[in-house]
Amino acid sequence: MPPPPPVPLVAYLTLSAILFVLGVAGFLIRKNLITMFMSIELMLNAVNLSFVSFSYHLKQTDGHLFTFFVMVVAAAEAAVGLAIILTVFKNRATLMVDEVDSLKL
Amino acid sequence: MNLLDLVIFLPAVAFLLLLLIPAASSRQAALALSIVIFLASLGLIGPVTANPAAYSFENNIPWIETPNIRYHTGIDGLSLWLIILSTLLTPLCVLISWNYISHRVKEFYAFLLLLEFGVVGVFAALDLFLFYVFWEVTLVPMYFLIGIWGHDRRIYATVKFFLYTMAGSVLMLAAILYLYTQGGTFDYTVLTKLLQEGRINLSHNAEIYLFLAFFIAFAIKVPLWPLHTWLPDAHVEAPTAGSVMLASVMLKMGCYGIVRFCLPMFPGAARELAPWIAGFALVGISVGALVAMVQPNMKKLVAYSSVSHLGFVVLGTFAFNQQGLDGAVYQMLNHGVSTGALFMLVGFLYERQHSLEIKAYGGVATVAPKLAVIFMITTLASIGLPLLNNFVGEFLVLQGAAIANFRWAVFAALGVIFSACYMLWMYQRTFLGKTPHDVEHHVTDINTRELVAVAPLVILMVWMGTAAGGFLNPISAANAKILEQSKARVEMRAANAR
Amino acid sequence: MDPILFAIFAGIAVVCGIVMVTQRHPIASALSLIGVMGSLAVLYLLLGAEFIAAAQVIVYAGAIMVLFLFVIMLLNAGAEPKPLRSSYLAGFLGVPMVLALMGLLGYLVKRSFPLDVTVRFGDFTGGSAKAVGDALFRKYLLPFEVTSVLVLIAILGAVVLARKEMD
Amino acid sequence: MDFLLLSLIKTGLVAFVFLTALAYLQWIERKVIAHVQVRVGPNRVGPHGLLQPLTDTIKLLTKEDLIPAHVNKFFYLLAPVIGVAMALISISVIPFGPKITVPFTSIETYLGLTDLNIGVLVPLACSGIGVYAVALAGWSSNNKYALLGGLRASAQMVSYELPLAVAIAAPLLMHNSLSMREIVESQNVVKWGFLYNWSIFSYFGIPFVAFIIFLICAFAETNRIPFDLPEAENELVAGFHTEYSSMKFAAFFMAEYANMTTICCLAVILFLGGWLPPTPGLDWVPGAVFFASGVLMLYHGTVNLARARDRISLPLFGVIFCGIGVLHWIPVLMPITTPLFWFLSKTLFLLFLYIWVRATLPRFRYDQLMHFAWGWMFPVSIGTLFATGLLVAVWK
Amino acid sequence: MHSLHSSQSLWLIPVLPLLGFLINGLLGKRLGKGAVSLVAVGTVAASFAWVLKCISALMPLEHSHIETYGTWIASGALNIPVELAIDRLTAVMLLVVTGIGSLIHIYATGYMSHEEGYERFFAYLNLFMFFMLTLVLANNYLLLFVGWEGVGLCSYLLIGFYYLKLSATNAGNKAFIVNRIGDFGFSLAMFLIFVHFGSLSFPAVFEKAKALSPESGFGWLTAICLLLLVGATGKSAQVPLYVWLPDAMEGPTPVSALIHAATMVTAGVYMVARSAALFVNAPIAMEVVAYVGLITAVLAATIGITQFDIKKVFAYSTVSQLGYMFLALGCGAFSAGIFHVVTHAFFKALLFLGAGSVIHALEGEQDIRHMGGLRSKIPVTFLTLACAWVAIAGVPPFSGFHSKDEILLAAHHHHPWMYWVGVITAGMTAFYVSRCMFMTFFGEYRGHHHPHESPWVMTGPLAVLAVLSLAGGYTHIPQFLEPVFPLKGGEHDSTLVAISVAAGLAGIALAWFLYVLSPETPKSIASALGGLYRAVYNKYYVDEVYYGTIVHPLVDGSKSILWKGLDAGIVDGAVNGAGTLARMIGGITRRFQTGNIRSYAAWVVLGSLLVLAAMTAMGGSSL
Repeated sequence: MPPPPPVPLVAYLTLSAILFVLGVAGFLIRKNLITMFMSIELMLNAVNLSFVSFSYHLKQTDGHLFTFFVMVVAAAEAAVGLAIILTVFKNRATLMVDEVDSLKL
Repeated sequence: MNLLDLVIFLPAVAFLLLLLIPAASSRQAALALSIVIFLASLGLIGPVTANPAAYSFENNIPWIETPNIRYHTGIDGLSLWLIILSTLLTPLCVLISWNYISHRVKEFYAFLLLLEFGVVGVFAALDLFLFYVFWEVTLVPMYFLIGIWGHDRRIYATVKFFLYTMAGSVLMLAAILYLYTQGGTFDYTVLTKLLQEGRINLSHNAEIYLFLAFFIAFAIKVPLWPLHTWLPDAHVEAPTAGSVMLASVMLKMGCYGIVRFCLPMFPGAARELAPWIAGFALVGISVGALVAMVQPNMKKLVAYSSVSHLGFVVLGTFAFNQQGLDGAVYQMLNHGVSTGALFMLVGFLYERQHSLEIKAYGGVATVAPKLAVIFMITTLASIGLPLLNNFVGEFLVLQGAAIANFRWAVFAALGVIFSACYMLWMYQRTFLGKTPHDVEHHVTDINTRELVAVAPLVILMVWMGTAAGGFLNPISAANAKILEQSKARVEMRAANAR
Repeated sequence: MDPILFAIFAGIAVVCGIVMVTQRHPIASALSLIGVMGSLAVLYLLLGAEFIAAAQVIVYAGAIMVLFLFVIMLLNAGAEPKPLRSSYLAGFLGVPMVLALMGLLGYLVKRSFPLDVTVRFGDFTGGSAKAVGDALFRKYLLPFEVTSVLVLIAILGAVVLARKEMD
Repeated sequence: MDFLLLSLIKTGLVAFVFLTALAYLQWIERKVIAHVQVRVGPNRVGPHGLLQPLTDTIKLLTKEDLIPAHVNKFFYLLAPVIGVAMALISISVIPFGPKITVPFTSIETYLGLTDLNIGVLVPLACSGIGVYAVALAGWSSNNKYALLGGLRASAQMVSYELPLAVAIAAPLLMHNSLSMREIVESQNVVKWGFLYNWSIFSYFGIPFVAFIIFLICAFAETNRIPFDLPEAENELVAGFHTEYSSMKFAAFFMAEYANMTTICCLAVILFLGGWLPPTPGLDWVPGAVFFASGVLMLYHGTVNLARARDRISLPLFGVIFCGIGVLHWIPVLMPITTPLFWFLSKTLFLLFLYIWVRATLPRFRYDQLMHFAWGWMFPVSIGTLFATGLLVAVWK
Repeated sequence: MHSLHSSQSLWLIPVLPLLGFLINGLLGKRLGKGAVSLVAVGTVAASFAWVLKCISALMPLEHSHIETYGTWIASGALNIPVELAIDRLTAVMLLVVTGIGSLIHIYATGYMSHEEGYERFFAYLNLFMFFMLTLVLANNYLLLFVGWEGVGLCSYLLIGFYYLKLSATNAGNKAFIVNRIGDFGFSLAMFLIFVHFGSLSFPAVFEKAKALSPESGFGWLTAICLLLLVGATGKSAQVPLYVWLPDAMEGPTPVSALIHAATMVTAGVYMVARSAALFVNAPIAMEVVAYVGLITAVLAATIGITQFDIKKVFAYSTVSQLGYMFLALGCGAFSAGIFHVVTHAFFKALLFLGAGSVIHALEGEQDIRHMGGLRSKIPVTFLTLACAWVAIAGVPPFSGFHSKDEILLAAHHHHPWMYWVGVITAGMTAFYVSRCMFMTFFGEYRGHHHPHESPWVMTGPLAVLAVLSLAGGYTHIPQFLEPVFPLKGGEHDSTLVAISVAAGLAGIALAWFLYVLSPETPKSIASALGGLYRAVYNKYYVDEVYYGTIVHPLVDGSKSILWKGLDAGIVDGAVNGAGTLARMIGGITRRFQTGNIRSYAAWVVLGSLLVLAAMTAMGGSSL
């Protein structure tokens, strides 16, 4: 059995682009704050994939580090962001972003 | 780490300490800390006066690698007294706020010390970026000092103060960055050298614009007429200590900046624009004094008098001679001492009667003789009576102006007449005459704490008025260098032009 | 092996991504996102990023998404209601915009790399925990410390916000 | 031999042994608790109830697969799958022994399915994903007890995962690797002439603190008593798996025991020297233990018979055990059997500890539980990590 | 000009009173009246003694004796040492200031004995002595200016001594501010001096000035001199800045005697005389000085005739006499001017102190219409006042005759018409002083107090001053001052002397006729003159004109135009306008900020799309 042709780097990057655009689309389409938040995470993941691919391509570890930092920051962001979402929900009893359009109650 | 760094960073440390300790003891702690800082700063005097034209306590280490920002500090005769004045006034401000500030006490003193940190840094910074950082640092505590502990219209006043100053400092930042693109460094000493040796070759217009960018930032802070309208509002709304720090120290930052940066770096533009600037200064002197004459509010009156007095500083600076510049710098200190004292005294009155309107007073001398005497001395200092501090400065400024252009001296001297009018009228209406019942009921004589707070300034008024040499000689030496630098540059450009 | 694994997990990732975006229920979205993350972890392994792959699973899937799930459950968030009227913005601007973005990104990626730049499993060994750790604690020490401070702040922020929420 | 084939064989072997062991773990648990409580325990099916696990399995497999009407079907079904999958995946990175040559062949292989250089992270990752099983089960059941149980479980697992991970970091620091095999190899040093350098024996016993933390967190991580709040019967019926029955319930059940086992293996590898014996020169011990127990059974089955029905089983087992003991003494097999013996015995001891604790300790209150995690475990684990790091830095 | 003599510690002369000021000012309240008076009088007397000692030690004092005590201000070429100098001019002034000062201090201990703020009064008075002595001793313009401003300050403080009275504090402010206007001129003159001479030191400046030839037109030297004159008119109450002096009578009477008659107001004369070297080379300025003096003399004399307040009469008299001195200076007779300073100090101090004694006797009554017939009731006061009367009226051989005579001769020498105007003024002077004397001491007593003679501490100084007033003409001041001001070779014309004496006697006679013989006549004359009389009585409405043309426009203009209009309206309006503009722009752009996150996101996506498109189009981003 001949080995199948190797995967081009472009494939990884295209996958990354697709996921990113999906994230963007999710952010635009969804109305639920949490889902929108998750869309952001999806975008971050897509970017991470790019980082790792480039890291592979350039044979440098640095891309991994960036990914790592993105993860840590995403964790921090999730902690604060979700706390904010909790507070928002507490105050307005809704998660629909269209109803949360003013800073004052 | 030398003594200067200690003096710069002790306030910052004190600021953090104050945030940590309980509010109940923050007054005592702030007082103790600020006195320690003051005592430490006294150690600066010896080495600097020994060699006032060069920078003492110089410290030059990289702060940020790219862009090349350095922690470059150092003081010469020009900045020495301004730093001492700042460190002296801080404990005094702590004292005068002892009972005046009753809510958020801890934060108040913390901000006061943060302000001291910024101010001392401004006077010590020799790196333009560092200077800018400190310059902005001062803005924050003052914003809160006025915004939190001010009077009724404090929000309007703070916003106005903040926006005005920001507008100027942004211009300055742009100019600093432009200089960086030209010289590859933010270091003031290096930049000056490069400019002098013509290694940074600014076109005529570029120099004018750069000068204006710096100058407008400083002129707003001075404040030079017609950029002064934030000052009366800020003063009227600020708490006493805020007013004192604002008038005595923060305004000096502008004047200092002009002398330190505008003159040596852009001497050509400075000379070219000097007639205009002197014109504004003269208008400021007269208009400030005349407007002060008709103010019904004491603090506003003193604020406008500041506009007038600081006009002298600018005028002296742009006379481009030794006397004018010496007088200008000396006048900065004088204004710090005497106007600071005036604000303190007005604050004392306010604490008693809870009004800043002159109308609300009268005959205070009868019920508060000591206060009246001190107020009188301060008034006299403010109107430039010989043997008190302001006279020396005013005399030198006017002399310098007369050498530069006799007409300037004529108009400026008119301001001296008006200053007597408004100060004496205020004194008369406040302290003299029969004592109304409510004044008699509310106003008591100055107490020991207040006396301790204001006495150093009164002593300084007499000291600086009589033994001017000790203060003036270091300034004079530093100024001589600045003048020489700027003169050399102008001559070189002229030679190049030929 | 590589192309097959890639095809499988890329497929999973895309499908999960689409599901995540299209599902109305947040739990479904969250689960799909976990699917994306899991398959990405495998792709990371293929790219020689072992440590990142593990971290992806532990941190993203194991911690962050749990938090999401937890919040969704706590708030008992239901499915999004169907929009009463469809947004013009979404219709006339959103869809073309997203498509254009996709097209542009794809084009740029294509233009930047020729197809013969390929990925072979095992060609790159710089993704081990040791290599990453070395870089993290030598070259990227300062960012690491800064990030740790950031995380500390985030924790404090979350605690403060949550406390406010309690009273 | 082909790598793939070898892997398949090993996987099959491990899966069989592991799943069986899981089933019998349940039996052991019931038996031990029974004896602790001075009961007899299961003893109807087979001798000493040895066939009880088999019957239980058959019963669960054949039971009607009931899906309540009000559940969210997809997630309801997905949850146990995730749970059991994650529980089983972890075992793949656990090494049971050193590199061996398969007897009578020239095939060299490791005892253990695979070795990753991030091996330690895999069980962590799996337990992280395992949370979803609990959470989803609780949520998709659409039952308030289930939801509460799921929430409790996920919060608890997330909370205890933190000190657990930090506690793991201590031995990782000491051994400077994430690969389990390397960790065990690095413990393969004889100290003071008589002691293998197990992690818990080094650095003034500070790793022992980490070990204790690890154990406690492991209890919480697997929702075992005294941390079994998510399934506290008197509060929440059966917690997140209230609505589950038949095979789906069995899956959760299996996941729990698989997790227990894995985590015990992990503890053994990280802290207790893996397959290493306590001191050198104990190679005769495994055989002796088995042989002695075989002899003891024979004695009880023949000479000193306690119960009539043991007449057949005890001698039978006695013979088998003696046989196993003899196997351990066969030199060709010794490189395989001895490490396996030490590894399994240590693991079994820890599992026994689990059961012992379950039989002894009462349950926490939920707020105490969380406070214990964040207020005690977390700081102590961080402190331990610091201390270890400091010591490592000073020593190396 | 190196001194041949060793240091005389000249600094003690001003510092002794300063010591008194410090002791009384800081500790006065605790000391008690006795100690306060002891300190106050003692320090001034000690200063007087020290002056005598110095002068006797330095005689014949042909050259100026200079002592330097370090540098006060140094800035580039500008170097202001603390330098005191004494020459014959200074010596005369010192003797007058400390001598009369001592007498008045003694007098004041009696006069002020029942007043509130006793220690404050003496502290101020001592401070005044300090500044006055500094002024006289200064060896450069700036130090002179220190004294100049200082005496102005003390004058302000002492005029406003009764600070509960609005009129007193107003008068104080007026004095200070009007003086400030004068100082404005003086300081500008100083600046010009430095610009052109490069120094402010008297010897250096005069040395260079002497080398100059007289200016033919209006040059910078003339400008300097005129500016100095502006200063002098302020301090010495000359036209047009004399308006503060009559109001200054709100102060206690010893103050009027010391400051506003004998010493401070003559500072202008001293300063002009001191700057003689400059003035002689600026003929136009000299001319102006003479005119100013003459106009002041006449104007003040006419006003003096109509006043009824005894102190106001003497105040206008002072203004008028100061005018005489300026006339002398303007005519180049500097020594005559100084001579008149001395004699005027004697008799005017005496007049004021006598008036004070009268007021003291009448418990504060100052209106001469409510006096009369006091001759017998307070005889010592009357007798001593009479000495001053004959002295000021120019009756030979008393002091006023001698000095006035010198001045008139010089005026005749300069411009004969000036002499005639001077003579008329002399007549008027004799008239109004006599009027005052007659209304006070002759006729019937018209008041309702019970006059009583003053204590000896008050009458004693009166007696000493009386002797001086009578004999002061024989001090030969002009001859004494010859090393400083060379005597002018004007021949002594006895006709001119006779005319002036006759004028004086005529004035006395007219007053005797009008106020003793037919007391009803003045009223009819006044009503006959009508508007002119009212104008003179109201001081030619000068105050009103000043207020109307300068003060009110300035204040109102400041308020309505500069403050409300320029400052609050235009400048601040521009600032607030900028704010409003920003707000408006914000109001428009705010519409993009719907608060809906998804719309923001759409904008972000659109933006990044554009950036990407641009990148693509520019062919960048290849890795």
